[in-house]
Amino acid sequence: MKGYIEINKELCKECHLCIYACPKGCITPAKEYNSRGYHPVCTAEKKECSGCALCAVMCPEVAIEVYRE
Amino acid sequence: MMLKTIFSGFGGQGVLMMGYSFAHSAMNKGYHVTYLPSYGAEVRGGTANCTIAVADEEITSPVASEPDYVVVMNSPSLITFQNKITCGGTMFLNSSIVEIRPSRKDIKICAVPCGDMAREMGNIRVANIIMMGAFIKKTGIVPSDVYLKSIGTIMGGKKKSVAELNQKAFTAGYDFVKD
Amino acid sequence: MAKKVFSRPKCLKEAIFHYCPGCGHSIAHRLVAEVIDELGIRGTAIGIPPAGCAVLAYNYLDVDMIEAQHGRGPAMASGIKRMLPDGIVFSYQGDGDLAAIGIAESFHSANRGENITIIFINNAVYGMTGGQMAPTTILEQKTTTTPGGRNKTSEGYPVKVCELLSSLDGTTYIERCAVNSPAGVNKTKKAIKKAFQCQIDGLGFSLVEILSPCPTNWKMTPIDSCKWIDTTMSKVFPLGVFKDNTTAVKKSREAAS
Amino acid sequence: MNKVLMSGNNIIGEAAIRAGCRFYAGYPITPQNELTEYMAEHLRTVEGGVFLQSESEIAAIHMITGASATGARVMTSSSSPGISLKQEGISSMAACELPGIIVNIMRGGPGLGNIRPAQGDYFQATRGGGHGDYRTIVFGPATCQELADLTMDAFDLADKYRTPVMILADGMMGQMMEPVIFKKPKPRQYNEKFMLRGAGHGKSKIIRGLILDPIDMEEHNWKLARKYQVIIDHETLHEEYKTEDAKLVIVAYGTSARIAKGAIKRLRDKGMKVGLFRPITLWPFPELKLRKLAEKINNFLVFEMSTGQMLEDVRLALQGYADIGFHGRPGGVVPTPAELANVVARHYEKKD
Repeated sequence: MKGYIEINKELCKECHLCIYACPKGCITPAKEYNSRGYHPVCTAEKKECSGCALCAVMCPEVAIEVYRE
Repeated sequence: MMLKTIFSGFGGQGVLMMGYSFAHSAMNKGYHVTYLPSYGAEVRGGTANCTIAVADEEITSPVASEPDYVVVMNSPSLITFQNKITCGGTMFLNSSIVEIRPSRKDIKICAVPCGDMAREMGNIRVANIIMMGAFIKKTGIVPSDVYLKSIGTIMGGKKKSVAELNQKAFTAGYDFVKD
Repeated sequence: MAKKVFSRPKCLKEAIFHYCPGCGHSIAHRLVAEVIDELGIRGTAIGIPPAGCAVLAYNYLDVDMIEAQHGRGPAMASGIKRMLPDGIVFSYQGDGDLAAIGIAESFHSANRGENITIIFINNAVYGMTGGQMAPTTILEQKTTTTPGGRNKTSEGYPVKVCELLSSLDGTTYIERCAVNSPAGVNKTKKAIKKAFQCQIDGLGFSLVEILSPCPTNWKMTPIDSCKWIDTTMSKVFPLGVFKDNTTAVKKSREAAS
Repeated sequence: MNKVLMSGNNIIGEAAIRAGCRFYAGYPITPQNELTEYMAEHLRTVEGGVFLQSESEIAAIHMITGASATGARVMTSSSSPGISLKQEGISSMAACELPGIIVNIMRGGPGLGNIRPAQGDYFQATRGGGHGDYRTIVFGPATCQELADLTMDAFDLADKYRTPVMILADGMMGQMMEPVIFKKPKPRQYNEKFMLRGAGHGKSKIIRGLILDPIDMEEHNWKLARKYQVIIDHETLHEEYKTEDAKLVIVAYGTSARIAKGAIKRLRDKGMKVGLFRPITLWPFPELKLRKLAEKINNFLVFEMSTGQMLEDVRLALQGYADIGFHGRPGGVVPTPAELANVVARHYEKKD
């Protein structure tokens, strides 16, 4: 199963619960700030997302949308 | 005209019923009327009393500090109210169980052995209606037919035998006292 | 062609939550919204937010809402539901709201078996006022009003709401869950859905207690907060279904009719 | 319609149900228990009627708030200590602009006080009672007939202004029976847009009193204040009794006003020209009408079954242009007309 996620960086508050939830380590902190002063998360390169949606289930800000192919 | 009456006795003697039926009949006669029960923490039995004011004008205070009539159905009530009654007023007392008499000489006394009379009729519970017969005749505020009609309304759905007993009890009390 | 498998529920307004990073309220709000969407009850739902961090829940949930004074949600819900039996009435409450100031209202609405749903957020602390002791604060837990840790001899014991209310004959469905892991979140959603379904079916009082992280007042990272629920909090407040009379009530209804 | 002989507590209940009250919540407290019991007995026989015995007075006021939000006509009742507990909810109803009737059958206070008739809750009732900038309309009925009429009117006013209305009576009014005739209630006028009944397919509604932005909160306060001004301008009620030729006017409300009338009859029999000014709405207080009276009379005596609460409103109304005496019997004492007549006579002769 393959998939991908879209992160709304403006909503992210840097709680990192998605990083904690992702079984494959697909999500990492970003270096830049968003407009509300948080370092949002972003998808890590070269990692394979299965579209399991565990990150989105955990995300308090509803900042993640999940797609499956 | 403004007449105030206190009905008092043991709880269970039907003193609130006496007051209510009198107030009801006075209302039907077209008078202004107030009925004020004594109230307190709930205790079964004990003494009960209520105050009825009847007038041909607006009634201001429903409280009777100097009642024109006092109906006492037991001895404690006599002790409580004997000094309140207005000069020249009348005390109705249930002489079947009230053995003492007020020491005052400026009031009239109407003694009715309503307890004994009720027992003779076979139902102690109509003692209050017998007393009301005497009260209605002596005071003349409400005609007897108006009072009996009120009793009928209040008793409403009760059995015919009860209505007949009430009628009989009332008449006995009414005939007991002289004009 | 990729298929969207997770997106924002319709019943959740396009507003950014005012909650702290990693707060369990946000997750619980989303779950309530998802359940309302899935059960199709948006048009008949009436929600009651608490006093506390979630007082602004009406900024997020797109259903009719009426604010209650602190702790009075269940009384208000009772009044609404009695006059509007076809409405789906829920009260969203925190631990101070439900188990301290509003314990009488919660207890008696449960005891009357009001056909309402309560979403109860237990984060073992008073969040909005800055981290004071809650009735659900666990022993030895440090808060701003128990700086040496909650002491059983002076502050008493944490109140166990599910255990307490499930002992009442009036309650129908009571479950305690936690939103500290994806599995826990999914379980919580199922519980919320079951609680609302209980109300829709007219089966009586339902309550879902949610152990919910408060990283700010616990002075932990969000991830550590989630772990603390596993290692410590859920030992005091064990998870599980405390009461499920839905089938029994249904059967007795059918037998009666 | 026929005259019926009923107690004040029962009259309020009957008038409320006739006016369309369909939700009542309350908690027993003497001397208003008969009202709670009346609602329990009679609300179940009307279509859509709900009676709830609450776990506390606090719960009761919030239950009726919830029911009011759905658009039902609602009422709760209590006596002094219980009304103190209800203040949280009354403040909330005023803030959320929800109609509802609160009946206070006053007893002696402060604290638990006693269960005799008293008028010590005037300040609490007329100053809002709870926290924040708000008022409630307060009726002070003096006869059982007025209890019946004003209870019905209270529902109409509560709807019209979307505000809680209080009926402030005392143990005497609650317990006393008098003949009454129930008038025909007016058809209800209350806009559905204020009712919370689920969003349906439309926009969701919010009813709230929490407004975090101080500028918005200020505007909400001024909006309420403007509403209260309209109430002051249009809904003030009072009665004047034998004031045309009066040299002294007693100011009293409720049970006190009845006693005052008794005193006035005695004084008039002795040739003393005494009248009565009786506020029927305690808030809004009929201050302009009272001030008008001071143009020709400058001797007033306030009589209350308290240590002097309405007295302050009378002082505000007369603004020092008249002499104001006071006689008070707090704590559950109901004085006789004769006692009051003696007090009034002293004031009368002092000025005469």
